[in-house]
Amino acid sequence: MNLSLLIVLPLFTAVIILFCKGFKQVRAVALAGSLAQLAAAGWLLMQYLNERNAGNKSVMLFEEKYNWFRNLHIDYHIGVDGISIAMILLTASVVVAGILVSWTMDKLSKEFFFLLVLLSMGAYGFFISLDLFTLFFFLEVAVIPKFLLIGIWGSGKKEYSAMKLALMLMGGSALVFIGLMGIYFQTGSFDLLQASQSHLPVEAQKFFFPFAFLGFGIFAALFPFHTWVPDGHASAPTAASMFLAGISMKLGGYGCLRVATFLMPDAAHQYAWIIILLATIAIIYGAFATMMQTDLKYINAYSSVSHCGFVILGIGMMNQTSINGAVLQMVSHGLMTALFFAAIGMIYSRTHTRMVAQLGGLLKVMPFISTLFVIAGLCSLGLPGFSGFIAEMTVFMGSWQNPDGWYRFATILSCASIVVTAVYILRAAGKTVMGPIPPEYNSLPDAAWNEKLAAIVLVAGIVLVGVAPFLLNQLITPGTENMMMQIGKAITQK
Amino acid sequence: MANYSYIPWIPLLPLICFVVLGIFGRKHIGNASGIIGTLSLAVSAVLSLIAADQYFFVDGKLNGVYQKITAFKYVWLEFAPNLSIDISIVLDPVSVMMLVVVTFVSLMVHLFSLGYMKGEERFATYYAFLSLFTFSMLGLVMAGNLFQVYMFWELVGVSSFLLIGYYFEKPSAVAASKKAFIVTRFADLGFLIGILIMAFYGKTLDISTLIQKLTAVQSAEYTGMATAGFLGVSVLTWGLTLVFVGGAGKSAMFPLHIWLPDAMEGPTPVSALIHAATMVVAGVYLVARLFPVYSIDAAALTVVTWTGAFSALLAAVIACTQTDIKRVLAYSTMSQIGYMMFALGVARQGGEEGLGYMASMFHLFTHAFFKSLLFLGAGAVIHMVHSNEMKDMGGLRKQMPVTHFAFLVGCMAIAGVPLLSGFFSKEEILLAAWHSNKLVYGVALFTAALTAFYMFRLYFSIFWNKDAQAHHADKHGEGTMSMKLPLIILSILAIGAGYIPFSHFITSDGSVLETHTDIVFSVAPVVLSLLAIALAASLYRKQNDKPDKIAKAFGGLYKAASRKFYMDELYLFITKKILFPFVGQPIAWIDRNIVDGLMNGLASATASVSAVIKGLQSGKVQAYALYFFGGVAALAVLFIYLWK
Amino acid sequence: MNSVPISHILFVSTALFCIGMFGLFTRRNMITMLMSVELMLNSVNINFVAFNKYLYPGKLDGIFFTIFIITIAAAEAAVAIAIIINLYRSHQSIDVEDATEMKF
Amino acid sequence: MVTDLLLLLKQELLVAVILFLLLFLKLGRDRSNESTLNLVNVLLFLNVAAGFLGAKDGELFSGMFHTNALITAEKNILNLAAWLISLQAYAWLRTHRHVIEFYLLLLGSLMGMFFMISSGNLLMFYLGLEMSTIPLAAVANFDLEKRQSSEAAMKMIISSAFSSALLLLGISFVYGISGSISFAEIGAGISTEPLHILAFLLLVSGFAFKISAVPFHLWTADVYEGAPVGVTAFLSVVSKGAVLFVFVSTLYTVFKPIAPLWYNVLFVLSLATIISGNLFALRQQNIKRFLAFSSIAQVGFILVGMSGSSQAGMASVIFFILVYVFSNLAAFGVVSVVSAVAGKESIDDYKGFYQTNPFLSWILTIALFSLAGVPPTAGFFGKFFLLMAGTAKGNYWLIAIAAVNMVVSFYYYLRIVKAIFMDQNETPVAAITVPVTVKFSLYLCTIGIILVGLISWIYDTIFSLSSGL
Repeated sequence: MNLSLLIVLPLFTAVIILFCKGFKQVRAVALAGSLAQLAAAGWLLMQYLNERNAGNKSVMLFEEKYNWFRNLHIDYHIGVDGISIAMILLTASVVVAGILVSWTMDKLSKEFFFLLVLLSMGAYGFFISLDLFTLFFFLEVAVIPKFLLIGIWGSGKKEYSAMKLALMLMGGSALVFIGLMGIYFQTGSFDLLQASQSHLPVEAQKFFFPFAFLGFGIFAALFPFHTWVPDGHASAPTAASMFLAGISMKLGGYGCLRVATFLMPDAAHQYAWIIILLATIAIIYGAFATMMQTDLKYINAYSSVSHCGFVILGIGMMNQTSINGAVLQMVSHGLMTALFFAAIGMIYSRTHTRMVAQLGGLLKVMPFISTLFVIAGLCSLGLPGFSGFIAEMTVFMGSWQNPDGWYRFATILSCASIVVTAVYILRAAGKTVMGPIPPEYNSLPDAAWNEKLAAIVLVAGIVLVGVAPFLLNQLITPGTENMMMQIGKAITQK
Repeated sequence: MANYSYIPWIPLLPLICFVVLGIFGRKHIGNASGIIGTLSLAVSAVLSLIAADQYFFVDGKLNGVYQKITAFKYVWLEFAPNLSIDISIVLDPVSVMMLVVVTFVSLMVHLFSLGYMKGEERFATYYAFLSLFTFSMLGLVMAGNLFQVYMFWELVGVSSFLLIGYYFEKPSAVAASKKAFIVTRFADLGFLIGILIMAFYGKTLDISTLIQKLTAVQSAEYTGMATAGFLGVSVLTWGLTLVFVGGAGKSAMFPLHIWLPDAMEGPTPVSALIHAATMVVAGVYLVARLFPVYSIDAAALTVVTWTGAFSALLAAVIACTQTDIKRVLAYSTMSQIGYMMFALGVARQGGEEGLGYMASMFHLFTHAFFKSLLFLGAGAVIHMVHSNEMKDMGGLRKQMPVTHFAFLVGCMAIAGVPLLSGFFSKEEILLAAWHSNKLVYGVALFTAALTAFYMFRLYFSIFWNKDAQAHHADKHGEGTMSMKLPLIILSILAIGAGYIPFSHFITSDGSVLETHTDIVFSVAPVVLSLLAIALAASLYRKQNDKPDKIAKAFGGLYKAASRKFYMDELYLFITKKILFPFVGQPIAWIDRNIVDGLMNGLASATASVSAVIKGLQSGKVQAYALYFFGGVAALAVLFIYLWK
Repeated sequence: MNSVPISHILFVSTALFCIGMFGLFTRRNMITMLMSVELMLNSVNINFVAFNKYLYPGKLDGIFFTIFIITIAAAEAAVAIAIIINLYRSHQSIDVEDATEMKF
Repeated sequence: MVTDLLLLLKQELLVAVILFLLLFLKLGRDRSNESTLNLVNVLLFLNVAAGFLGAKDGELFSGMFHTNALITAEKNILNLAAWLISLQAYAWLRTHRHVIEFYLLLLGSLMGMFFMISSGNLLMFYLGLEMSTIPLAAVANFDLEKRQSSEAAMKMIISSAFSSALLLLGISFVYGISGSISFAEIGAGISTEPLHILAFLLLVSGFAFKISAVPFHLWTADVYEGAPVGVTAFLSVVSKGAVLFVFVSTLYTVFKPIAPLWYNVLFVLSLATIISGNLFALRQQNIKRFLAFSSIAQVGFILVGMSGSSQAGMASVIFFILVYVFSNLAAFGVVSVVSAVAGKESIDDYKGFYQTNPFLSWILTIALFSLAGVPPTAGFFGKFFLLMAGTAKGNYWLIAIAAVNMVVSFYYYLRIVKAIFMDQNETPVAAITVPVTVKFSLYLCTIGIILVGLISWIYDTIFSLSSGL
């Protein structure tokens, strides 16, 4: 199929939104657009599976390549493999959910939905581009909408958070930029596949890998550059939080994998211990920090730090299984955390507080929302049947395959985090949805149709991945295998 | 291989039931959901009976040895070539036995709940959770893959969490459910790492393959695990011990038992199902599944033995001092599971050595019936009295004859009174202990006596002690037929289950093991039990002050025991006083102030620098000209003299 | 005539330039500052003429340049004085120190 | 011969014709400002359009004046910028007494720039430079009754006089060294002896003064703040652009022999410029002054690109100037309207701006994003290409510092966006009715901002015109 559709659709939607009259039209258009994206993503999946079943073994499918800036060897080059498709599906579903959740956002609705759609466009573009320039282009496209979404529609100390987020992410992309420059001038092209073929000299890799990896790492909340996550998520409006945690943190993980590790495997292998160290710190530290939070959004934000640590850990361990796990974790965390934020948003919109201490017994008055909350919680503490379990176990299994004693230690620590996770999730759930209900909440309504729909989209994803992981696994495995061929070379040379 | 294609329906029916009730139950189905749940479970109970019949009597045996039959297998999540989570259904004597036990007890509980839970607001939800639990438990017992075990392990954990927290508006219930989940989760961490070790060295997650590989002594995997060591202990021992830790958590072995008593916050039928008959024996079951592997590693088995023995004793002692009837039962459960554990611990693979294994399974089987019977009886009592405390009871035998009879049967069975089921299984255990380790035997014997004592203390103080008070004359009397029926059925089983020639069906190596109960041996335990019962009778049959005197006499010990030897306080201290203030809060603080402070510091530093240098822009045009010239001069110096 | 070596002339021009620059840096009166600039320009003129006369007598580039410099200096001075007058209207002073409203 | 002359001098002659027309207008009976302004805008548009017709390479006056496709393109860019500025000045000038004088001075300076760009020797270059500077000083004073305006003009004329004195000293040295003032010949004689370096540095300081590179930038902020917005726009875009064109071509052709030297000079200058530009921009309260410092930082980035000293280097510089014309003029356009109508020039006045003026807010926001270099605006492409060209030398630390500074620059651009969209304000600037011409120019700028980057043939054509070392 024509991949550019994934960029054109949101763009088109955004333009129409600009010419819409009134709040109802705007949201209708936005929803229609997002559904179209979802449909396109689904269709893409079908096409992809057909191609693969037809025995198409090429690394990337549906490639398109046009010269863009001839003299600088910058092309418009797009294509997908299983990993990108998984990410695209994730994005599409989160976008639909996000727009549904913000169905009643009537403050500056036109701008709001415009920015949401723009953000989604950035994500799609990022995931499908095979040219580092376009990749970087879309990476940055996605930053500004976040800034405005948080700053305008946010709550709390929103300006501060928005500024912090924008600056840290821009810092990240500045580092990425240097990495890209290095790759470009070492391999003479921005083309990802070409660059992966022409093997960078190890010295150059050792210089540029940290830039690229840290740069993307900031997007993926790599310790100690994760501090934009709590503030940003906490201040953002619900949909924006969902997009931030569900999509844009994945840009980072994807970049770490697809650009940094894939193109500079030798350096990645040499620096693996640092990556793993940081990831383990993030996991444990994030978990404990979460345990101390009192604001639901902060709880989820810090737990995101901890969970994205698994992604980094999986990448750092550098074997087939662990990288599979990293990708699975990205998808899983995307869906799960989006659901979590959606639930929190629904609760907040009714009770007007996110403080755990002030909530209680919501299961009595809003069973649906509370169930969502519990589902999200259980998924995040890795309950079988939900996606979280699959992803984390794959990461653990993969990490354990790494015979080095210290890596074993790191793995054990990371495993220990599942206990801490259980602690904070249950504390939050126990206080929020269970226990005696404060009288003032006794007459609160349960979820409205749009909220239910949004939730169902996400829960469906979570459960599908959790109950039939083999589907997703088969989808991503060819991609990861192809990466492992690169990385494996590097490792065996040592 | 014979046709077992209907087997998957046994777990699937409850699952479907859960989904349907969970989604539509509350709004659309309502009170009918109880019936639906019960019926669907009845079907799977029947199916499992058929399966048992087919397996044990038709085609389970292959030249005299019961085979493992894989009824269903699907590669669910492939980590790496031949390292994958398979969803599989494996039939072997143990799993079939568990199949029957689970479905049957669960059925009884479903039935009982029809009356017990009548009029609850979240009636449908309750049945949904029950179905979920049944499904998970069935998946657990039939699992053929270590990781599959872990998955369903977690699932039973969560369904127990949900059911304990069923009365979610009671803070105590919420706390108990959290405690149960977190403590078991902590244990599961051990299990998980154990699995990782096993998988890495055994190069497989499939249980039977793993057993094959590791029991073949010259195999690369075995030598690998036996030789590779950590902290001077072989990896094999580490793996097995860690797996056992998981089991200990679920089976409430010391020191991970603290969640079990609190779990009694859940509805009593739930306690009967989950915290007496099925889930809590999962640990025993797990060890039994991996028994061939355990049996080649003495160290791990020693751990199992002593954990079991100590838990049995400790629980029994505590049980003597509790006043909440459900807690007494909870501790007795813990104690009985301790029995099963050390029975496994003293056993070895194959032949006479395998007696303990058989005994343990046997006890598991009988215990399931009489313990659930006891719980349901207690449930009936509580249903009537609306209290768990002994002091609110007494003299109930008139009002509730059926319950009285059932409870008595249960007590006698667990106390090991001859000719009841408990007697036979316990005898086997004691025998096994006697053959392998006299000290364990002593502990077991003493515990048996204690068991008899506290059970009859319970019995007498419920049904005799004082005379009936007025408030007991409750309108809904002893409860509906649906509550009495299970009691009766279970009583029959509690009596009869012992006469099954268990050793013909379930042994460590699948071949028949001839057992003989010699009277001489069983004299000691029986006499002790009877004495204990007599003592209990003398103390509690009529109201008197002897118990308090005795309590005084024991003094500190009694107090410590009644406070459960301060285990809860210890845990609370570790979490609330050490973990939160000394790990959690510092990290949270560091994150806000140091890590984040760095980021903000960068910004403010830049700002201050710009404030410092603002003087350059003095607004005096002459100064500008001066700087201009200075710039030229500086560049000239730099490039003419310094930077050639 | 030729007895004067070029170095002398260059010395003069350099001195002139420095004097001009010194004046520009130190004098407060804008008109004086303007004059100082003129001094600097003239020193450059001397340079041009000297180079032309001594080193490259063949062509007249230097001389021409000088003429243009003089012209432009005049224009510059005209505009500058106009501006200064206008500034005097608003500030009632032509002290450069008084015209430092905009800074930092 | 005559046709040659006409063709080669086409753009200069056009400007001259307009100048004369305006003179006659001035002498003739006075007419309403509106009609005059409309007429001028039409004329300027014709001027822009005509610039694209019938270009021809060649030289005149024995090499003093030369022109080629690249130079024509550069002049077109300047024409375009001048036209846009005049469109935007509408709001300010329609009430002004001396409209025509304003244009006389402005166009005079523009013509000076044209000659400077086409200059084939130092004399012509000097003439063009002065001819472009002196009228600007006068026009900086165009708000005759404003104290700040005249202060700005004074600072500008004195500083520029001083700088041209140093420049002339440098020229005289060059003349002394090489015995010639034509670019073609002085290149041969120049080497890295101390005197040569000094002469070169003096020349560079002349350029650096005009493009306001640190430490020769100090006049910039004050003048930008004091001068009328239209003039500020002209200063920051047109005159800066013109000098940059000359600077890059001079370095790449005339001073080719000492390329290693001027690479280091550019290295130092660019770092100093970026850093101090950013540091000062951080703390500004007046939006014009803020834009002044931001433009200084931009120049720093341009110098980075220039240091690439390859064909891509020159192309990226010229491309960025084009981008910069659109971005900066969009920003100045909004600022000028606001200051002309509401008389507000402080950043705090922009708080809650979006509530009352969504259109202007969006334009300003897009412009700022383009200046900050956020995709999909052209600014992103411009910055990317500049840094890319700079990296070609393999000096990654330079790029690293530049990239970090991009983050800093982000902060202050976003600060204004924050003020516009997020900050609460009881009394935001009242809703402004934007004159149609201004609106038109703003639309043009926005379209430019969005399309110039995405449509690659623009860059490709510039690339094909430009040349490396």
